[in-house]
Formats: sequence, structure tokens, C-alpha cells
Amino acid sequence: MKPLSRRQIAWRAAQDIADGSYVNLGIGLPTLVADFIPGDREIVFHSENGVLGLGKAPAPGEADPDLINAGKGAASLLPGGSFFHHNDAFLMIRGGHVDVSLMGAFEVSERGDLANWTTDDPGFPPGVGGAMDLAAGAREVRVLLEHTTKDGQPRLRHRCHYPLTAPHCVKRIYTNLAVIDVTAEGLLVHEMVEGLSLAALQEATEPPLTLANDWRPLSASEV
Amino acid sequence: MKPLSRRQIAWRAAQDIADGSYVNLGIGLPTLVADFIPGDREIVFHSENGVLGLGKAPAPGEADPDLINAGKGAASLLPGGSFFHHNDAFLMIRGGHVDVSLMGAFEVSERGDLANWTTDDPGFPPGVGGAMDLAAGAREVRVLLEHTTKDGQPRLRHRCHYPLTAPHCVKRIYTNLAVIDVTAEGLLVHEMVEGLSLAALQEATEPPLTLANDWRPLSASEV
Amino acid sequence: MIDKRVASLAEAVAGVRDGATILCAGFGAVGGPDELLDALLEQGARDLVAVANNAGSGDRGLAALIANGRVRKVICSYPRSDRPHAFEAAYKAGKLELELVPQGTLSERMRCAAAGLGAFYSPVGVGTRLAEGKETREIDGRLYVLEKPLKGDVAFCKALKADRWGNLVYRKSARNFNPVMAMAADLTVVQVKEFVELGALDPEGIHTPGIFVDRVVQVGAKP
Amino acid sequence: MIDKRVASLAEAVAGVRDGATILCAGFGAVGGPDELLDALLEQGARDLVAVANNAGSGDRGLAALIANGRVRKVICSYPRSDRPHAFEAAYKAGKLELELVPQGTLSERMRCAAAGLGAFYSPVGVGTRLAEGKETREIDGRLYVLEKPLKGDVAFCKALKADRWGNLVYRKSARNFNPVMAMAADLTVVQVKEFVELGALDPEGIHTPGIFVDRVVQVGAKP
Repeated sequence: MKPLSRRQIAWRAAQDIADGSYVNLGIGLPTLVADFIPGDREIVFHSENGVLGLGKAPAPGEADPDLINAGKGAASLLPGGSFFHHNDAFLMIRGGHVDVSLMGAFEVSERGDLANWTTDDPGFPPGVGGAMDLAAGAREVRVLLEHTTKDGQPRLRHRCHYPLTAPHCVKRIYTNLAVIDVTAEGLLVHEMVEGLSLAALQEATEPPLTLANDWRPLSASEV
Repeated sequence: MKPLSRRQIAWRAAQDIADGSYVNLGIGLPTLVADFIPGDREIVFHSENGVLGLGKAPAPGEADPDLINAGKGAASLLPGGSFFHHNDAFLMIRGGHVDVSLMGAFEVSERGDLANWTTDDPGFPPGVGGAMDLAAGAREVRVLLEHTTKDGQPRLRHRCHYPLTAPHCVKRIYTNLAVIDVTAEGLLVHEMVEGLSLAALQEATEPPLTLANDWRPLSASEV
Repeated sequence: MIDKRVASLAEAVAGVRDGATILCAGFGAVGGPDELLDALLEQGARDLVAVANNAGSGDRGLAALIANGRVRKVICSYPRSDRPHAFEAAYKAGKLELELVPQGTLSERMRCAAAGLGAFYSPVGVGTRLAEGKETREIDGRLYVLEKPLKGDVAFCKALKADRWGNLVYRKSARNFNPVMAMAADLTVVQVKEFVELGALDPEGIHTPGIFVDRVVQVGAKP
Repeated sequence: MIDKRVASLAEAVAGVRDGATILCAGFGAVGGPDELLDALLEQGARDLVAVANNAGSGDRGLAALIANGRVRKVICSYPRSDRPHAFEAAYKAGKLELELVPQGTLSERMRCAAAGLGAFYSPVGVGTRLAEGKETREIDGRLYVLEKPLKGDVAFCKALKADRWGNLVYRKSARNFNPVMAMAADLTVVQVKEFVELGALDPEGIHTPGIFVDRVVQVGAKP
């Protein structure tokens, strides 16, 4: 049994992005997704600081200080891209114009509650950024996360223990072990890494899992 | 006693527009005000269809079909003017960014209620346009109207008989007989046409008038 | 690949259902999608609710839809603009329902829908007939009326130029309601004078980013 | 004549009072009015409430105001961005109040103030800690939280170019919060890289019309 690497989780999520989608990538792991979009698909990446049509990170020395992404990294613009102000950027998010929001997560509950903005560390003043807007507003929220914490505790929980970003918003979950949908009947496993049993996956997951009839092995490119 | 002509009412209202003001001119009589702004003042005219910096009407044959004012007449744009969409146009109005709204009126009440959008003619489906937005939103509302109706009834009333555009919004009233402010103490006459007594003006006005200590004759250019 | 260009007006208006709420951009005769609305007449949809600033002008576009009995209700600020005979005839015959909305409120209600908000409190209309039956509320000493979002099933817009991503630019005051309507419908269809290559529009000056646009069709170009 | 240009940073920040709410544009290190905020430190205003996306970065601008004890409270979405040591020190010392607002809600609350609206219902934050104590309401089957307008006494912005009317254009993603903040304050002060002649900016491409702007000052130009 070989769990996916972080880059492979991103690769797997990228395969599900439909041609022509408008997509917002969260900071961290989701940002990697841009690198793995199949070449025959045209995706428009949205950034909450007022950009549609983000391209690849510029080569060193070619960065424009006025062109950054939401993670504050240097960015580029594709032909067809546009700039607008923060209010329009969030109108696009809240109004459901952004098709997919890919976000990281600390925890996801069995009903799709998302916790990804604060761990309540007392020494760490919290920030929320655009997480709540994206979670509540995007047409579809998909999260990428390690299946368990560093000390082996499940991140898919009956109820989130960390403060919520938004209730009942996550549709699909990509982990290093599985691809799981949040459905009205609970968590439905579509893909598991080869060699992993449902029982073993359940062991690493708090709420009950159901295996989809058409489940298949989770395989990812060597990226 | 010589009442002002309609053009003279507009002239008089124009004299009160401070240099540098952002001004919206209503359809009809207020539109004439643009012609009488003293030459040493720079005024930015706002139009609710998304224009700041309206200039003079274009010469015949030079009209651009894509450039009209709120009255749907051909317009021009001054250097420094800008185009924007309807939503921003009304944000400017409702948010108090437009300094002065000059409007026509059927009636004004003693507390500054404005009625200028419908006379409830049963054969005449009503329209409201931007009148309510301007009346409720502009920083200062000033109205231009004939002091009485064609059959001599006062247009300045205890209460408006026609449906209201907005309550308690009119600050200053220009008529063919007087310049009157709406104050917490009622209607205060600042100017009357020469030869008119306060008693005679009161005769043509329903609510009680007070004469300002520094009142002066209302004189208008021959325009 | 993203290509929102369609080859014909018939294709542009395909799929509009009976009973649909259609947002019709334009202000007076400027910036309105007459050719699209003429094509909608051909297409045959009926029982429509039309949202527009004016209730049609002359004998084409929205006026033709009304004259042909396709429109059940008009939501507008000023029904009788230029040559409103189609509206007047249908209205007087009791065949057309009219919902009158202040112009800025009309625009803001569509933005509210576009922005994914549930409702807003506006000072416009308070104390008038147009606020009757609506919730009012005092906030920080001022009265406001609760206004609900107004969303279209389809928006019909007109722009100067578009690229294959659906990015739009307008010309002068023909912009008017187009950007807000383009954002506020499930399906946004735009007639343009000219198609340009992707990347030809200045990303700093795109008035409507393509994320809001579904179909663009060229009208009136030289063959 | 309208001339919003001022000759010095000191003149640009003159009159800001103790206790003022200041809107500070920018996102991370991009598009922020550092020179104006440095001048405000010189000017001496204290007990400030600062509204910004991030609570200062490095040792200048908002960070310097915080480090010097001039800021009583920060309203922001993500306090700890790049080099947040000034914020962290003041926050941990209990000298700085923090109001955390989702990024899109922050922007929308300022637009609400700019647009003269009383409040709005947003789906963002519902069911989370950041909605605690706020009114919630179900509208058409979805829960919303009531959000109030957020208005500045002063907005500090940064643009690329301005003319003497205060019309502004920004560059790339440096636009971000600038347009919404410029609209949402009683006094809007903008630092620009370049002054241009009236009429030099394309009226189709002005990002912030001068109606929202009170003072513009040139910063960092060659002498």
C-alpha cells in the first residue's frame, strides 16, 4: 500500500477539473493543482485579489511586483485574463460564478462541514482571509488533505473539532489514501490506493464509509 | 411684479451651484440649469445612465448614438469625464457622492416631502425612473417648479396630495416667485421677486412662510 | 478549450423556456440587444417576465415581444420611454402586469443576486407607495426598506467587442445596465459588433470578464 | 476649478483626527499606500481604527503605525501576512484589538457604506464563530447573516495615474481593495506614481472616477 505524495494528491484533483472551468486554488497544497491540469483542457484560474486567467509562475527575474496571486506569490496573466477590484472578485466567489474552489483543510465532517481557518492556537492570532467566502460561495468546494494528522488521528470526523469555515459545503475530498464524496447518505469512497482495504481505510476515518459500486483503485502519475 | 420665466428659474438655481460640485440634473426644467453655470466654475454633471462629466449637447449631425443623457437626449463628454455602469451610477447617487440633485416637482410639503413621479392619472401608467433614488440619496436635493398650478393652486403644500417620491428630502426650492429653504422651523423665504409682498406670496402658498432677516429681491438675468 | 462564440442568433437564444425571467439591457434606445430579442420572438418563448429599464420602444426588441403577447409581466423603472405604444396597448388591455422599481433599486437587486447576497436594506422608496408591503427597519437612526435579489434565467446584453472567453467591452453610455445584467442571470447571451482575438482586449480595461458570459454572437458585421 | 492634486504628503494627510477609522488599501505588499501611512505617522494621529486586508508588513506603513502605538484596533481578514512582527508584538501585548472579517465580507461591508445601503444579508460566515452575536435569517431556504456597513473617515489608496479631477487608474493586481476603499470614506487620499493631463485617461478605462477622490499626491517620481 503506497499513499499518494502531496504532489500526487494535487495531480489527482487536477484530473477532475473539467475543461472550461473557472477555478480558485487555495493557498498551499491546492496551488500545486495548476501544474497538473491535462494539456488539452483550458482552465481559467481566479484569484481573490482581482485576477482571472492566472498563468504559470514567472521565471526568476521576470516577476512583476504588481502581479501576485492570493498566496502573495509572483504570478502571470494569460491572454484573455483580466484585472478587477476586490469587490468584483468576491462577487464572483459568493455569487457562485467560480465553478470550483479547491481548498486545504484541517478537518472535514461527514456532512461536509469544513474546518480550515484556525486551530485555535493561543499564541497564533487567527486569520480567515477568503476561506469562508470561498467555502460558502463557490459552486462546488473540493478539499485536499492528508487523510490523518501527523500522529495518526483521522481528519475526516463525525463533527469538526476545530472551528468551522462553513457548514455543509464540501462535495469531494482528495486525500493521500482515497477520493471520497460527501453525499446525503454519508461518505462514499470512489477510489482507494491499491492494496488498501476498506476496513483499513475505515480505521483511519471516523465516520462510516461506504464503498461505491463502481469504485476503483486510486492511481496517480509519478509526479 | 414680474415672475421669473422657466429659463430664469434655471438661471437662479445655477447661481447656487458651487465650484467643483458633482451635480445631477433631472429631466425637464432642471436640464436647463447646465446652460447658466457661471463661466468661472467647473461643475461635473452626473447622469444616471453611467456618465460623469457631461458637456454641452452636440451640434446637429455630431451626435454619437451611444452617448446620451438621462433624458435620452444626445450628449457629449468633457475631458476628465468617465463612463461606468448603472450600478456604480446609482451607488454614486444613493451613497451621497452626488452633491446636488436638481429636480422638478409637482408638489413640495412644508417639511420637504417631494412629489414628482406620478399624478395618478389612470390612463397613464406610472414611471419612476431614478427619481426616488435621487431624492433619497443625493447629498442635497433642490427643486425647481412653478409656484402654483396652471389654475392657481399652490404647489407648496402642508402635505403632498400626490404620491411621495421621498419624504423630508428637499432642502431648497426655486420657483418663479421665490427662493425658499425648508428648515426645521418651516419654509423660510430668502428671495422674492421685486414688487411681491410676503402676504401675496403667502396667498400662493399653503404652509406658513417666514421671511429671512437677510432676504433680498429675487433678480434673474434676462436669459 | 473555451469558445463562447455561437454562429447565429437562433443558436444564441436556443433553450429559453416559457415562463423565463429575461433581463433586457439597455437604457432608452442605447445598448439594448434588439437583434437577440427579435430572435427570441422567432424562437417562440412565451409567458416571459421581462426586466428592463424601459418597457420597449417602437416595434422591435422588447416592444415586439410585448406586442406579440409573449410577455406576462414587466419589471422596470420607467415603462413609457420612446414610442411606448406596444407597452401602452398591452397594459391598457390588462394583458401585461407591471412591477415598478426605482431605477437604482432595480440595478442593485440584480447585483444582489449576482453577488450571492440574500437581501439588502435600501433607503430608496421608504415612505412611498413603492415600499408598501415591504419590511422597513431603522438602522442607525435612518429608515430602510428590505429589497430582495432579482435574478434572471437569461440575460440579453449588447457589447462592442468580445473574445472567445466572453470578455466584453462596451462603448460610452451603451454600457448602462449591461454589466450588472450580465452578472445576474443563469445564462448570459451577448450580441456584439466585433469578435477579437483572445488577448486583444486590454486586461486593465475589460468591462465584463468572461466568467459572467455564456454565449456571444456577432450582429451586424460586414459579411 | 477642480484640482485635487496636493503638493506634499504632509498636505495629503492633514486633518486626520485622533480616533479616526482609516481604510488602508493593498493586499500583502501590493497596492498599499505606504508613503501616505508613513506621513500619517509623522502627522501624529492616534487611537486609530485601521481597516485593511493584512495588519501591516515589515517596518513601515501600517506596521509602523502599529509599532508606534497609534492604532487601537485592526479590522482585517488576515492579520499575519508577510513579516507581521509589529502586529504580533502589539497583539500579544494586549495593546491592539482585532476584529476578524472574512475578506469578501470586509470588501462588501465597505461597498455597502459606499452605496448608501443600511445592511445586507450574506451567506458567508453562517454557522461559524465569526457570525456569533449577529442576526441570522432564512431567506428562500438559505441562512444568511446580517452585515453592517463599514465606513472610513479617511481612505488611503495607491494608484498608478491620476488627473486633476482625481480620476484614477491602477496597475494589474495592485488594484485590489483600492477602488472599494476609495468609495467608502468621507475623505479619500490617493498616492500616485504619475499625474497626467485632464483628458489623458481613456474615459472607458477609468477605474475610479474622481467623484470618489478628494486628494491626490505624487510619490516617488523623478524630480
